[in-house]
Amino acid sequence: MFTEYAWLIPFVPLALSPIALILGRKLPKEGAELGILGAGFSLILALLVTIEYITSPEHPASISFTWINLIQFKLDFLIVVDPLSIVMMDIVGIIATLIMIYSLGYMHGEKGLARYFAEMLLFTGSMLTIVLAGDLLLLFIGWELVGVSSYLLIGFWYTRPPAASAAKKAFLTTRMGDIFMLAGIAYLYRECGTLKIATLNTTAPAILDPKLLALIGIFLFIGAMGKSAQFPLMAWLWDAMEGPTTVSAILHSSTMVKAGVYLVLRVYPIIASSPTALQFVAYVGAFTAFIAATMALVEWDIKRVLAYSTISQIGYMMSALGVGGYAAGYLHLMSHAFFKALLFLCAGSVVHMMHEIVHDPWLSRDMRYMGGLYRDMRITALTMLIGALALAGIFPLSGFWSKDAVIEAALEAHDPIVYWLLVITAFLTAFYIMRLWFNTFWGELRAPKMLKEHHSSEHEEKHEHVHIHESPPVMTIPLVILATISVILGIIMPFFKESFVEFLAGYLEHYGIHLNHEGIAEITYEPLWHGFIPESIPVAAISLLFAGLGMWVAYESYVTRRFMVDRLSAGGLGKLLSKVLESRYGLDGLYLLLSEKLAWKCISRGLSWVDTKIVDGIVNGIGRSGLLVAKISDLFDRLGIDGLVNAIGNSLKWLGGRFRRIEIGIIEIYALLIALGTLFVFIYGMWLLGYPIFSFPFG
Amino acid sequence: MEAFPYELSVVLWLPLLASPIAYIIGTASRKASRWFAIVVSFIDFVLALHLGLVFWSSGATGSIELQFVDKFDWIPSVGISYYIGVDGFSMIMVLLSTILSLSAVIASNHIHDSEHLYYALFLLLETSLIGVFVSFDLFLFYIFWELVLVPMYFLIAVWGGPRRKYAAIKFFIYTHVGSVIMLISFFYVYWQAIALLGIYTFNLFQLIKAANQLALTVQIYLFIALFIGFGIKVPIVPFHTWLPDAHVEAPSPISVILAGVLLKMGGYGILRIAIPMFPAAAKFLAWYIAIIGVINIFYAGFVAMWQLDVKRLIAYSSISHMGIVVLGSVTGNVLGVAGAIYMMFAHGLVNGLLFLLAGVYKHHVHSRLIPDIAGLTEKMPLTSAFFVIGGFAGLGLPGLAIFVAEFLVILSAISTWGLSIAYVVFGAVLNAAYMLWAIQRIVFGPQRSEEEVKDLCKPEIISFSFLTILIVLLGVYPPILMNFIATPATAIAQYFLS
Amino acid sequence: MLNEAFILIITSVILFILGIYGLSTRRNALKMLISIELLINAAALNIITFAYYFYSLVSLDAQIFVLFIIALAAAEAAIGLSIFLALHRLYGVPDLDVVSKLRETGE
Amino acid sequence: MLLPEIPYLPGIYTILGILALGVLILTILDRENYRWLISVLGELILLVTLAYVIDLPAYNESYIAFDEFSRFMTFVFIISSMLIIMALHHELRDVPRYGLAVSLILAANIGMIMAAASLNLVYIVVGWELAGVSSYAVVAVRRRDPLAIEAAMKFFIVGSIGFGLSLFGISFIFGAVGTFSLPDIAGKLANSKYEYNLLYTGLVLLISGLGFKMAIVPFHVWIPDTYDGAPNSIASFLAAASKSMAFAVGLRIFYHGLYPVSDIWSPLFAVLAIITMTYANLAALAQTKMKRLLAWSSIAHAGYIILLFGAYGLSQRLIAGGLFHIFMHAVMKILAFVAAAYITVVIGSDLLNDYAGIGRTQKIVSFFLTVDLLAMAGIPPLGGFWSKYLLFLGVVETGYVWLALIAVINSAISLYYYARIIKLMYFDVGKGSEATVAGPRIYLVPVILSGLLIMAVGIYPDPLINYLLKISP
Repeated sequence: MFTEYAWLIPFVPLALSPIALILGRKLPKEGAELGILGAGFSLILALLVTIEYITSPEHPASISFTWINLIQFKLDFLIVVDPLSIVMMDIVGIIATLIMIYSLGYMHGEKGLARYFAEMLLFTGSMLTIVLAGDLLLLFIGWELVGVSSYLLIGFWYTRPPAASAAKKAFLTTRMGDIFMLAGIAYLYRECGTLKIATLNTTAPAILDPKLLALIGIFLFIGAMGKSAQFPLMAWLWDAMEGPTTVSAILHSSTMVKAGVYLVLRVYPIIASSPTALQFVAYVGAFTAFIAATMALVEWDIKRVLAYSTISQIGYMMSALGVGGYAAGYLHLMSHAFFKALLFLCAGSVVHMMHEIVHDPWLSRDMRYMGGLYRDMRITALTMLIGALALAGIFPLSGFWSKDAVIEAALEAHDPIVYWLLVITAFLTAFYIMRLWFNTFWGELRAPKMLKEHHSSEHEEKHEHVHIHESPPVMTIPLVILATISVILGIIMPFFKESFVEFLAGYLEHYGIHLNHEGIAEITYEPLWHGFIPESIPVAAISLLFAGLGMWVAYESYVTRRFMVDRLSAGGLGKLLSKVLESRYGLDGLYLLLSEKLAWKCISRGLSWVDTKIVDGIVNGIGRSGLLVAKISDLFDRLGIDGLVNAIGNSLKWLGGRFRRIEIGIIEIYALLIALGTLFVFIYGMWLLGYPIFSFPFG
Repeated sequence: MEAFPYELSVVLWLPLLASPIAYIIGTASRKASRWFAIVVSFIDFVLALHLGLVFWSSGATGSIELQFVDKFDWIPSVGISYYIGVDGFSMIMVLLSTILSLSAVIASNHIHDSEHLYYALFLLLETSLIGVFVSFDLFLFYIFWELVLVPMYFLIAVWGGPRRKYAAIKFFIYTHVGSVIMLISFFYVYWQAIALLGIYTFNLFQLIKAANQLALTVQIYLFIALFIGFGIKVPIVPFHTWLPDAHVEAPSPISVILAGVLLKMGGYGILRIAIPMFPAAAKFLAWYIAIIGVINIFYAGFVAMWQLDVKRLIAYSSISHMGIVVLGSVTGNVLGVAGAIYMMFAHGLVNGLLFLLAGVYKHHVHSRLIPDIAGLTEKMPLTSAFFVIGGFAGLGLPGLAIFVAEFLVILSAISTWGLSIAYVVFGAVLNAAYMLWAIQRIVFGPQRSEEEVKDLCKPEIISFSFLTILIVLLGVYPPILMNFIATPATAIAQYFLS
Repeated sequence: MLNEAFILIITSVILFILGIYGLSTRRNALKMLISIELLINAAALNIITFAYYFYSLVSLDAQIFVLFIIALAAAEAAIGLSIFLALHRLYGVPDLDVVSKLRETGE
Repeated sequence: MLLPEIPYLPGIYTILGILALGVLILTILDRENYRWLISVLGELILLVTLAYVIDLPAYNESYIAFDEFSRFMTFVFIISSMLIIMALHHELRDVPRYGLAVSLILAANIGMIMAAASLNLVYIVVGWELAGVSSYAVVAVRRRDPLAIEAAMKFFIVGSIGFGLSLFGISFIFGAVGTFSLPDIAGKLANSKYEYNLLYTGLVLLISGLGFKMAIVPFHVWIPDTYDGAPNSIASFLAAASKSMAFAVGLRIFYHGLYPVSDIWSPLFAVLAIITMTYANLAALAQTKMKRLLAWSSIAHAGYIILLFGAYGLSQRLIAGGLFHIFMHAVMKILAFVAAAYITVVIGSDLLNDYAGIGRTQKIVSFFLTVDLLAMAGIPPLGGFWSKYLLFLGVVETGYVWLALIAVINSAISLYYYARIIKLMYFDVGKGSEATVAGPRIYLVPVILSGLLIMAVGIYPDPLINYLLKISP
């Protein structure tokens, strides 16, 4: 009974968004009510729909609405409730609601809260649209809308130039992916004549030739890459950290950036039917996972570290999907959503605290200024630890299971490249996340010392006596909830995995893709290179080993200081390496080169020069050589309008002048002229008729 | 609901009849003429709306027949008749003209120099614009087409910016040359019609019948002539240079009409006259025209990125959007044609809004250069909000009008030509790039506190919100427009199949 | 026969050319007037010649026409003179009463 | 017929008689203080004549025919004269013998009507010369004005040269065919009973002669000076009425008499037409005085109109268009000249640059002048456009597409010197801007009347076109 109202899930937040924008200011909490109301409503309805679906599954329930109707062609909106969508919508609903509540505390006292909540609602609605979309058109619409809401939210502090340019960068980079996706969609339409995903999933693999299929698959995946910040369309995500932390928590870690993964899950049958596409997905994912993790090693901005880890975790999911680990990918998405949101919110509460100390949005995110917060911010510290361990993949937290599933899938697919990349990444992950945690909560608060060193003295007295305190409950409660979810997920996952796999298997069966009990889809995947994989050793052991190793290195270097990793970067190769890493492999530079230098400075400037000088010039220049356009313009010009060339005008004037001079008004000259005229007519006519001019009629 | 007799004629002639009155009462009191003009264009809008509703409710949207036809001989001795009517396509264009005229006339509260003349000319302009869209006798069409130039020329040349005369003349010459070229091919067809049908007629449908019988080569030449004639209005690169100048110099309400309706005349002509007359040629040239459209999109997009003057920027953006119209109109399937038509309407609204905003900046900040108007978001929150909405509409954000058109056109272009035109999607990024960059420079960034700037005033808020609501509505619920478009679009697309 | 006709026609042509020549060379108004008379009368002579020698006066038209022409020439001369005299008076020729008298007759 | 038949004056003689009577009366009561009476009487006489013109049944003799053609031409003459007399009343206020001027105009009408109606060269020449003589005199009527006198002198000399030329030409034509009656000439030519060289010589001379009155390049030389010197209304009379007569005569002679040898004269006219319109339009671009510009534009229009002969062929639309354009040209020129007279009074100058800003101060006259200029440029939907359109249509119909094209290009060029005046009047600031004091109201009467006529014909030309389509000269 709820299922047919599923369309309300995205619709209500979308509808509330403009209301919040307009009426927000009037409300006591500046629109937060509406925000929580919208998200909460969606969550509740989503849960109801889920329960209804699980209890009485009619597969899959869909609601359709004709959006564009041209007699022969129809484009329909389709809302589908199926295993994919219900899981995702619950995740989104939960996190959205929690973060709306968290924002009450975190954003307290900010200017333009109404705008903030309106944009959050817009995001929630459009994200849910993506989730529930049953046709590519609707999905694309939601896709673009989350893009724009991310743009607006990153640029929430619109007076900060970095925020502004980060917002633009985010939008443009993702859009760069989107248009490939659009092309893919259009191509599917061209070939299959529909945009209904269910239909496409079945027909496209059947009727298209593999090359085209690979092309379309890759196009769609590039869209996913843009949204999910996969290499090379990844550079926007760490800049996106300019937005409020809540925004980073929901958009840029747990939900929006997962849209890419979700898209791949949605159109999996299409991608899976082409080995090339699968390879592409797998390798891009694995590679991204690795380099993002390496970037995180040297970063000091707490939020950016989390951003890198987000990228690299999504890399995990992508590669999992690439090698066929359908369930694994989805599981990792789910668990990651929660613990990453948790991590961000913790970071948020830390940053919130730090801001009171350093009074600077950027310094307050710098880990070099932190340290020793554990003493006064226990809840935050502990919850963050849970998140960190989950991320590091420590038994028995959720991250452990899902990550193992991913690596398991790589193992099953016998792809050493992916396998080793992921395993090494596991080590790196453990290291940088613990590095983050230790630097934040362990040891002494470094802020006063650093400020003395780096900044003028007038700061000092401000920071002397700030007493560090835990964030308000409205912020900590969501932390606790999320932490609990991560833990519980971790505990139940081994048992719950089986049924989850069946759940997905049931869904995938429609499209003729069989999912084995491990949740690995039976697809044809051939690795590029066959190398050594320790088949015999269980994956859990390996990953735990590497993760533990990473944590140990972190502990040694930041707690006991016995072994200083930073010393590596003191000189020689290490220095070079860290430079490379700090400059993020020069990706930002590349972007700058492409966007500003090439597109703007060269092409745009060049073309506008062409436009003003050449195109305009030609048209006016044609005039110079006497074509009608400019002849006329010249006449006007001569008649007093300045600007256009007046060659012809003058010549005409000259002619006119000549003609006029003849009229000097001496009568006998007239007579002469007349005589000549007559003579002319005479002779002309004679010539015309070919007559001898003197021939007398008579005698 | 029923349309009363000659209602369309009333809609057409009401502003013209009102224009001398506006002039006369304007000599008495300036305010009076302004209010009079507002009232008249409002009545006209209401009448047009009523027609639209009748059109909708009477199920005429399903039929290809003209509605509300007023037809009688005017000069039978040379086959000229007064023949006006509307199908879905014309209907929405009439609505667009009336809507934009209304908002433009409301927003011309900054015109203070000899207002009576201004409003008289404005009303004259409105009639001529409507006339272009409703007349199905090519001669009548041509008269209105030319009539548009006269008030437009004066409105730019008298109330324009510093280089107004140059701009006005440039506008006049370009479009005049275009219409002369157009007229020549009209007359050729007219002569052929005399030979083929044995009657003197300017009736569009008769002439189409005659023109279809012409040989392919002849058709191609004539089609090119018509295409240039209309294309200068559209405008197509490289005949576009009149547009930025005209826009920059014209007073903002006039730029609204210019971008909102005038450019549409070109697209309207291509879809209504050029393609139906010479379908074979259209089919033959479709690919090249598509390329021209793509060039429009990219070229104008890149040039727009470099502009510092908001109006210039918007002008180039509309050139780029018009490229989408051109592309869509020759894809030869319903989606494309419908997309093109939809784009005409949507673009009219969006660029109307943007130009009005540029006008606001001009009048409140006394500059249109981006550096000068940057960082006023806190001073003018509403203006900035509208600007952001308009900008996003311009870059084709889903949920706002233009997206629908863009999506349809890209869909149909790719489904017609496949990969060979797939790169057109990059246009979307380009649009986003210059729009967002403009927004970043104008709305975002550090705020200025020193000088006193006031935000929108009542009439502006009214007309802007009006446009915005329409934009959102059309973006969210296309059937409003599609019902009108579907049938004509199908008919036009048919010509490519034949 | 023909020779006479020929001579007469040549004569009238010569008269005509003289007229044109006079008009285009002489500055004196009266001489111009005379040249005009030459033109007109050349035509008259021509007509009557043709009528007499070629068509042997089958119809009276020719004679009537010639008479008309003479009358018209007179009228024309009169107008012309009056204009010239007005001109002379304006450009400072003394005896005004003569001018006015002539004008009187001119009407 | 409704009006009473006048004894002893059958057919067209009624009209001529009435006019002659008018001439007599006006000459008799030509007194300084009867100005109003004279004007009103003149108008009345013309009105009665007009009534008869409209009312008379078609009537045909061997040498004079009051058919639809001559009816229409007469109509044109009378209408123009009526309009002109209204302006004359004020413009000649300094002329003592005002009645003389009016009566001369009536006399000229007699001549013109005769010339337009006759089927016989004799009568044509007589009528023509009658009109010519009266117009010489009427130009000279302001006898204390050296300019006017000089203009008259030039007009006279050149006019009489033209008269002489055409007379000489007619004599040769007579020599070639041996008759003066046009139908007979046609008959003789049709079964080629004629002396070729004589005919040819005659034709050329005749064309040159007609060229003067029609103002064809290179026989146009007198036009600018004369129009410049003469009082505006008189100039408009020359441009409107006597020019129309020239075309009427041309139509009669060439369409009624000499059409069998059209292959000789139509190419001549074609080339003359091209030369005329191009030359005149280019020259007009450089003018600085309104009246001279109007003179040139009327030469250009003559160029369009002689497409009638240049593109001779079996096209009723050609004739209709030609007649239509003759009529329109008359009306437009009257409006322009009278408006110019008014503005000259207001700003005390005839220089175009002094027109600057007149549009703001003298609204009515500049509005109608604008309409008129647009009509002359051929902007739809105004009278001037339809006549041109029909004319060019006819030209294309007779197969001379290139001629039509040249004509179109020319009228495109012409737009720019007309537009220039409009621009001056409305956009620029100058002497005109201060000219706030209203000019003589009576000038506005012909201006408004002809302006309304132009607009009315423009909005609904169909009846007129249909009427013209039935006419054949």
